[in-house]
Amino acid sequence: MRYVALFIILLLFWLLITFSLTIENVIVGAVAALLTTALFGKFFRHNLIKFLQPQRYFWALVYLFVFTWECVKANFDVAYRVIHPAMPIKPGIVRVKLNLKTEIGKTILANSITMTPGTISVDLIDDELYVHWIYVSSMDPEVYSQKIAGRFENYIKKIFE
Amino acid sequence: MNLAETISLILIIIGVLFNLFGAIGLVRLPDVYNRLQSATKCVTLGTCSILLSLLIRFGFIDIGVKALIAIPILFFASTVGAHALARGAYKNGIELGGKSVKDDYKEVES
Amino acid sequence: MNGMSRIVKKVTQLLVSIIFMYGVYIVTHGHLTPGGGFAGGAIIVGAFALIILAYGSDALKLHKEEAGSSASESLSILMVLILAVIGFFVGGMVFFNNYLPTGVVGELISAGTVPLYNIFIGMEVAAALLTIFIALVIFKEESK
Amino acid sequence: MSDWLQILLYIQIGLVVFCLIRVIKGPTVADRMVGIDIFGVLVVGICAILAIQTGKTFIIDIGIAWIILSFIGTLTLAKYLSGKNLNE
Repeated sequence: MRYVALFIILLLFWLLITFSLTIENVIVGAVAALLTTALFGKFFRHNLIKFLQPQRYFWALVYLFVFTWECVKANFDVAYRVIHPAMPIKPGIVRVKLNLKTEIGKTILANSITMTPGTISVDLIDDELYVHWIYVSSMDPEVYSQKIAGRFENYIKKIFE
Repeated sequence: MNLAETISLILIIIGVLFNLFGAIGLVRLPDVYNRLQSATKCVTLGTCSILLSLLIRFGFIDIGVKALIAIPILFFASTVGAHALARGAYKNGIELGGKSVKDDYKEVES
Repeated sequence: MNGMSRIVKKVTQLLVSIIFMYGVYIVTHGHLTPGGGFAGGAIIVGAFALIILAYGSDALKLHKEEAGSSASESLSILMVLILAVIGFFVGGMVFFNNYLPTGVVGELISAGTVPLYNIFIGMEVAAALLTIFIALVIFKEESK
Repeated sequence: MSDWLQILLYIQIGLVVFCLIRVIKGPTVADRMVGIDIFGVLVVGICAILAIQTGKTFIIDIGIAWIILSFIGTLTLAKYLSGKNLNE
């Protein structure tokens, strides 16, 4: 089952990257995708039922816009701190508790946190994410958990769980 | 100079500007983790913006679609590289800079 | 815990097959775009190196893999030689003769034997670099 | 349009100097690694601007290959930095 899904994804990737629909191209792509599936199929471990539910794609689209907006805001924030002559930074490493269960959700959340304002994920141990923060604005775990992870957690819960 | 060319030129200017901020931060900020912060975020978003301008300039032909494919690969590669570098630097025993106020990761290490 | 952190492992699962596929694309389009056998082989070996880095060398069944990669390296360089010698006998007395029909310029299947050379050289380079990488890893293990 | 692109290309190439400053000056090994990592991403930007200037498709191919190889190199250096052998 998951081998078939990997084969379809790889064939789609091949067609996009070569961008031609001649019959030879499709045959060569199918052979290459078969080879790749035989070699690396056992490393593709995802739950595939979720691929077939259309509302997840809708939330993924919404999440894409929210994430892009946060990302642009993050960059202006960092640019301000870099350009400012006195460099208003107050760095530290804080511990954030996550409410997500699946592995892929935690990974996507950690990658998103790396791209948003002044935070970069250092390590993931069980349910706790260690985050390096460029400006520690509060010492209360509740407040900063909400501030760092709370914005994305609801969307990711709808997409991946 | 039509509309698509103008929009793509503006996107390239924004991208190069973000790259400039990231590079300045790479030189100015005090310790490894802060440098990683500024450099990764600004440079990745700037490069994504330049690649997106290719899609807008040429439309959905092979060159634009290839640039569109490059964006998610760049996103995953750059964020995971930054995460691995930060973790490796901490494991190597590089301390946080002098201005730091809080360190929760220390108790895990010891 | 074996290997690197869990984030790296999960992203490796997503990216490794795409990296391999991209290497195959560079190899098979070697006569149309820059690149070809050597560059594609270097990208293909990147996929295996990524798995060894993220999961540790137990994931690939190390000792068996070394014998396999060494054998496939020898086999593919032998195939290149056989292709060249066939060209020697088929048309004129020219080594590396291009005896297959050359198609239209710009098509995927064209240029006679050049794509076949590209594919076998790609296999050769990937197997050789993988052998070197695994040999370095094993050497580090034994020297401790 | 093309004059602007030429100027932006020169600025983007000039940014590489900042990375090299960090590679030369960096007090620790990790600083130098950050410089090399960012260097790789900047080169992808240079490839993209060249592609939009010339309109050739294959330059994007070079960019994607550069992303992949730079990613694997960064992971190798990070693993070396965290004090493990490469095979565990």
